[in-house]
Amino acid sequence: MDALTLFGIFVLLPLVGALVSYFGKKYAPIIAVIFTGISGIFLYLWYGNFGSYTIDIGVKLNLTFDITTWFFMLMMNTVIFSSLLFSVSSKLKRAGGFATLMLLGFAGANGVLLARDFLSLYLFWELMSWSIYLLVLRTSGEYARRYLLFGVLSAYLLIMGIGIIYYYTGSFLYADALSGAIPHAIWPWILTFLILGFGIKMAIVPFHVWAPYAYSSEQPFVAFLSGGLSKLGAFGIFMSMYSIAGISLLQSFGTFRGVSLMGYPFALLGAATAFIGTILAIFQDDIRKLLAYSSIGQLGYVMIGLGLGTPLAIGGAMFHAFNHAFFKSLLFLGAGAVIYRTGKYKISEMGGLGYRMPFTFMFVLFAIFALAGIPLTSGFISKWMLYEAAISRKFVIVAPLMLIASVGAYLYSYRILYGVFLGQLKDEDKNVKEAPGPMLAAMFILMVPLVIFSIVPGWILGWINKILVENGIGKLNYTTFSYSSAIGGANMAVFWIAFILLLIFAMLMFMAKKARVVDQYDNYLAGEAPPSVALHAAHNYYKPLRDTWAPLLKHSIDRAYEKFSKFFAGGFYEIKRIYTGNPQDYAAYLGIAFLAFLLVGWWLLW
Amino acid sequence: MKKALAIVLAILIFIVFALAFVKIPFGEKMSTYPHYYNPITNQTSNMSLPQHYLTYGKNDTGATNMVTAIVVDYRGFDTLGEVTVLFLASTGVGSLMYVENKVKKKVRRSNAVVETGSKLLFGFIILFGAYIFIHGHLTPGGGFPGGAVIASAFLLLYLAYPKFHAKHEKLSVSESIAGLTFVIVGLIGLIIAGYFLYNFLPFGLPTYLFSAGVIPLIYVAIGVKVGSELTAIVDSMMGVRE
Amino acid sequence: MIRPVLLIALPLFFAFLSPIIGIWSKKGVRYLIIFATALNATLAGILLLEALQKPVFDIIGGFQPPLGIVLMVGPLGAIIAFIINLVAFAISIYNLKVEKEPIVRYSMLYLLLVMGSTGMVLTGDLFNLFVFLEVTSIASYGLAAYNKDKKGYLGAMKYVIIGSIGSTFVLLGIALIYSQLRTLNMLDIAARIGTMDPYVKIMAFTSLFLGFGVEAEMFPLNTWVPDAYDGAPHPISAAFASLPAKAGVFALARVIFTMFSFTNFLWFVVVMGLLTVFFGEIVAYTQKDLKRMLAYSSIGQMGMIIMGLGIGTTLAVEGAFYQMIAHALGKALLFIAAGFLIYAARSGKIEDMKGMARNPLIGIPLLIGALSIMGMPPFAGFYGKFFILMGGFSQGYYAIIALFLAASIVEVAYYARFIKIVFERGNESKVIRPDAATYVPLIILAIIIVVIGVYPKPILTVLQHVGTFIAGGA
Amino acid sequence: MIQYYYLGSIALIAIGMYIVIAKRNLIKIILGLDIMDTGVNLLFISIGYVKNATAPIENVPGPYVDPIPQALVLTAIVIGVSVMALALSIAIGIYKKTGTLELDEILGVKK
Repeated sequence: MDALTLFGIFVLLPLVGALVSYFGKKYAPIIAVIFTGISGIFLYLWYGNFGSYTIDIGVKLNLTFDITTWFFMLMMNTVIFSSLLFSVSSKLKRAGGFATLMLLGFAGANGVLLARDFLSLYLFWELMSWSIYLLVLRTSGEYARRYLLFGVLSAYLLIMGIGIIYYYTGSFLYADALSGAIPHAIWPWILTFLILGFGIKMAIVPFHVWAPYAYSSEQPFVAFLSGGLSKLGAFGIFMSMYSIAGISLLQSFGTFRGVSLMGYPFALLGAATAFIGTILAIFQDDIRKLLAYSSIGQLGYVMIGLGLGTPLAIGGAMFHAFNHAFFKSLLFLGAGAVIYRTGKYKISEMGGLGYRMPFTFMFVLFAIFALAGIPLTSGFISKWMLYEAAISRKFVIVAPLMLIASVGAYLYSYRILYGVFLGQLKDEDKNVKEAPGPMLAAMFILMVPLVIFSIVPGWILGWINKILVENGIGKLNYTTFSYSSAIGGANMAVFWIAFILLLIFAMLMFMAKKARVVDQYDNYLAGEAPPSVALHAAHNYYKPLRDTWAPLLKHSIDRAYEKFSKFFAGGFYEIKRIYTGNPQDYAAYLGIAFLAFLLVGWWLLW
Repeated sequence: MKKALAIVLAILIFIVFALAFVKIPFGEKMSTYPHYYNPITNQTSNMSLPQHYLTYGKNDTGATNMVTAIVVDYRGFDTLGEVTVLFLASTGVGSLMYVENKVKKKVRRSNAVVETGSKLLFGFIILFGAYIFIHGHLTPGGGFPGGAVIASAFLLLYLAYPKFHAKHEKLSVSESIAGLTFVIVGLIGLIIAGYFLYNFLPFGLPTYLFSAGVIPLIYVAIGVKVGSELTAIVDSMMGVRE
Repeated sequence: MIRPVLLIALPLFFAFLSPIIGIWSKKGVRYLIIFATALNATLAGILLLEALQKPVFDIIGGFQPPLGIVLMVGPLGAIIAFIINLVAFAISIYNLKVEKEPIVRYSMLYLLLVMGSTGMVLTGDLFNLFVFLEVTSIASYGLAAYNKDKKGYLGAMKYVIIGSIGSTFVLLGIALIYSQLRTLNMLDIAARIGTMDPYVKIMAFTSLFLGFGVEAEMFPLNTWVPDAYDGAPHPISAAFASLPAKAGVFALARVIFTMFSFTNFLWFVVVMGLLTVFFGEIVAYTQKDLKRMLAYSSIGQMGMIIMGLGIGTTLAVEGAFYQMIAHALGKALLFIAAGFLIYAARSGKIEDMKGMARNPLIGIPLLIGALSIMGMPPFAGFYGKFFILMGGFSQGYYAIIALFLAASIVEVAYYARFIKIVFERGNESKVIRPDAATYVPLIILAIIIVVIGVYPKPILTVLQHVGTFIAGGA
Repeated sequence: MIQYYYLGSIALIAIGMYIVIAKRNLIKIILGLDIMDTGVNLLFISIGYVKNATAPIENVPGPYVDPIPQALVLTAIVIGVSVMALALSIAIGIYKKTGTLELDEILGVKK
């Protein structure tokens, strides 16, 4: 394999695919699926075929294909493949444009993962960023604008970090950053800029306000955005902290209970993100918004793991990122299937769809288990690793926040489960059909890893271990079915055996007592017509909880940003008055500029 | 307020300029001028640029009037630009003063003395203008003053005969032909000698009318061009009369 | 083998020819202009290939410099000339949409505007530069007022006043230099600039810098920009942003690098560039009128270029030149698209253009142009911006770059607002399809933007010569 | 030695600047621009002056003054004339549209 092949398959091929599928019109999603499938096949074939290469397109792009890249590419490729597969039957308007932009985003994401110099990182980062912008623009210009402002802020924070490194080293290579040219005291600045820059893509607090809007766009795209692209933030933070800076440098800034003081604040930020995201998710009635806030919260966990920086924590973060890629895109696709069939977004307006869309229900159920971290799914293992990482170092703020967030995750997962799929079927949804085949196939593809890696977490822990070892962080103690840590660990084999036993027991119980299915109109209200709002409990769900939180929910970060921007825009109108429209004033400016320039020049000379 | 600012600004500008120009000697001998340097051959000459023109100008161009030699030959390209600028001005004024729906204005006839006098003078002024630009390489003057004099003859007609109207098409054709002459002369130089605006005709004897190669040719073209352009500007600004 | 002088002589020839042709056929003149600009662009392309081997000196009239005028075409000058002529070609197709009479004069003025801008880039003589500056600005004055409405006249008037003061300053700078060095050739001046009295030298620099700063839209000399752009016919707004502005900033680069080699003074240029960016972007945010917004955005972009020049490292100047190319292409595209949007919405206000860009023939080029201006890869604008930023960092201008980035966010904000409105749904019935004279130039420009953004190697190969340019070469 | 010629031409430039900034009439502003231009032209000529020298026409015996500034000023004058012509025709256009040449009124109407 040479540089051009690598670059060609993972970057140029999607770009070509983007061009081709634009003209594919109706068949664009199918073409795009084929293109992502090809790069997926190569990704599978080239495992272990690692190396670094340089591409010269006028500027030199340093690309490296290694286990970290491969691991993240795996998520990216699976998620986009199934998202595009889903979109085959979702009858999008202007499907050509959709497929094109998805593939552009995919190319950008692959580029970011391959990049080992800041120029190509920034190049692909921006490519990915504006593809998302245009994809959001398909739904709403206003949402897109909100996204773009934060996307650009993220890029500019990266630029600041990159620029400081460039000032000291004069090189864009990751590898040169540690050459010792950068003074020790400068590193915290660089890392802060880089981590915040990448963190915006992960929607960490307080830069999360774009996410609920962007995540309200077309579901196949949002699945890719939440499942795939947001992981680039995690990748970037991992790279900047543990590959560019390196763990020993981080440790040299002092430690707090064995955790670098450079990383700990970000772990706190992650905990805050997890907490705020989860709390806000609980109160959402719009399923897209709920999943969006949930996504924010879950990525907070990843941030915690990356911030804590112990092998267990990073391993947990990686594993959780991996899981999140699958279950969150599965959830978005599931929601997409429901929205596609019913045309409704509000949870309170749905209900009982589990009877009409049993397969979708089953897939979503798995995703929800994984999301909530219920044992038997891989989501449980990754969360467990993160808890252990926090608890083992006695972090009294991070660990409780995580636990609260985890409880919150149960609450909102249950809201989806109950509000959408259980409960009573609405009249208008009587004729809803099961989602079309490609959609089910897409969801199935995403569900498989969740199940497999819950049985044999060792496989994925093997890859993660390789990543950790390669970057000199440490290593995990794991076997095929379990992992162990200083304070415990988890053995999935035990869990599965217990589960199967329980399942058999439950089956027996179920068979022992005959259950009767109650029809909606098999009424227990004694002939009174029930008010429609009272019929379905998903209406005003968690009202007591919301009332409790009301004083806090009043303070919205969203509104703070709005005030901030209003304040600045007002200032802009003041500045505008310089351009008076009177040519004589302009002539006076010219004279004044001349004098000022001259005097500065003479003063410098003097 | 604005006036005060303007006065202060003007005074300050005066002061800073005065401060700079104190450093610049006035009326110095040419021998004190710095010597020029040829950036292509990387050689520093043993004389200053004006000295070179004054010493070798006659041989280089065949013109007696050194200003003309510089304007038309040494820096002929500037002059081409200059002609273009004037052409642009006439075109620009023409396009700005263009009226689609021509509203004709009432005008008054001027008296007989003015009419006869200007008729009488017209030919002489034209002749004088032609004299100026034809002898541009020998005496002070040249295409621009000559053209301006010719335009003034037309201006006189405009004043004397309010109904007088020079045909725009004719003016622009003469403008164009004169301009084309200039460019074509330049291109012929490029073809013959490899230098745009090369003086390819024989220089002849200095101080004679037929000397200095293409300079008189170009000056005639410039004279015609400037004359017709200025006339066109005047005509455009006058608007449509009846 | 192409002589650079042909790039100036041939347009002049065609311009002088067009009144004669115009007597028979007005349409013929329009196509003649397209032909002339296409020919010029081709010649400039060939010239670029030649200049890459070694700088081309075209001695005019057969007199060695500094006796005569010399055209000095290095790789950088050649590529700017090429881009100017290429954009001019694209805009000349859009010129077919201009219907106001007298169209023959309009075409001549346009061609001479192109010629003047090209001349400013090619010339190696300071006074000749002034002459071409004047050719450019007088053509611009005439074209700015061409619509013959009040807006056009006022814009042109402002342009005339500021522009004339600017050219007076240029002339003054030339006088100061001439008084001390007795020469007008740039390289001759450069070789002997050290012998000038330092006070006079700074004064000459200031005069030239401000004089060319008017064309280069530097703050606070850019005040004419919004009014002139707003009042001019649409193709001319596009041309203003890409031709005279680029020529002006190239002249500025000539002043900074070729003639004066100040090192301790350059930070002030950076500050001026920053102020230009800052005021341009912030005031653009407040605009409700599309063409005015683009005009102020143009100011911001030019400020970025000036900043790049002021930073003065190889990387930053390379970025500045890349940005010049990208901005010439991108802003021309946006102005052409703006012309279409205004035509379609029958109003210049952005809020009236709801959904007007939903036709892909206009929408996709528009997006490409806007993203390129915002500095997104893989479009042309990316490399310029990135290199300027990195150049700034390498000189330690942290605070300046941070402020610049803040201004860039403002830029993104108003472009996003604009895109949001023109792509909004719900006005489908009024969306019209652009005709060929509109979409052909748009597509030409968009393709070039994408190609040099995806594969910047050709441009960067040319720009590698920036080192010699900074050191004072051609 | 005090260079009166320089000072005179600089004064013209300053006066022109003052007129452009302070006077309210468009025609006056245009004239102000022309005065500035004239000032620079005079400055150019005085730079080329050589004491006790004559015009550089070679049928008169020398010494001659520097011929270059004269050639340049010739160009500069023509350019100045062209700018004036265009500025005046724009002023005519403004007058046609607004019926006034007072800048305040023109801009006042605009708002």
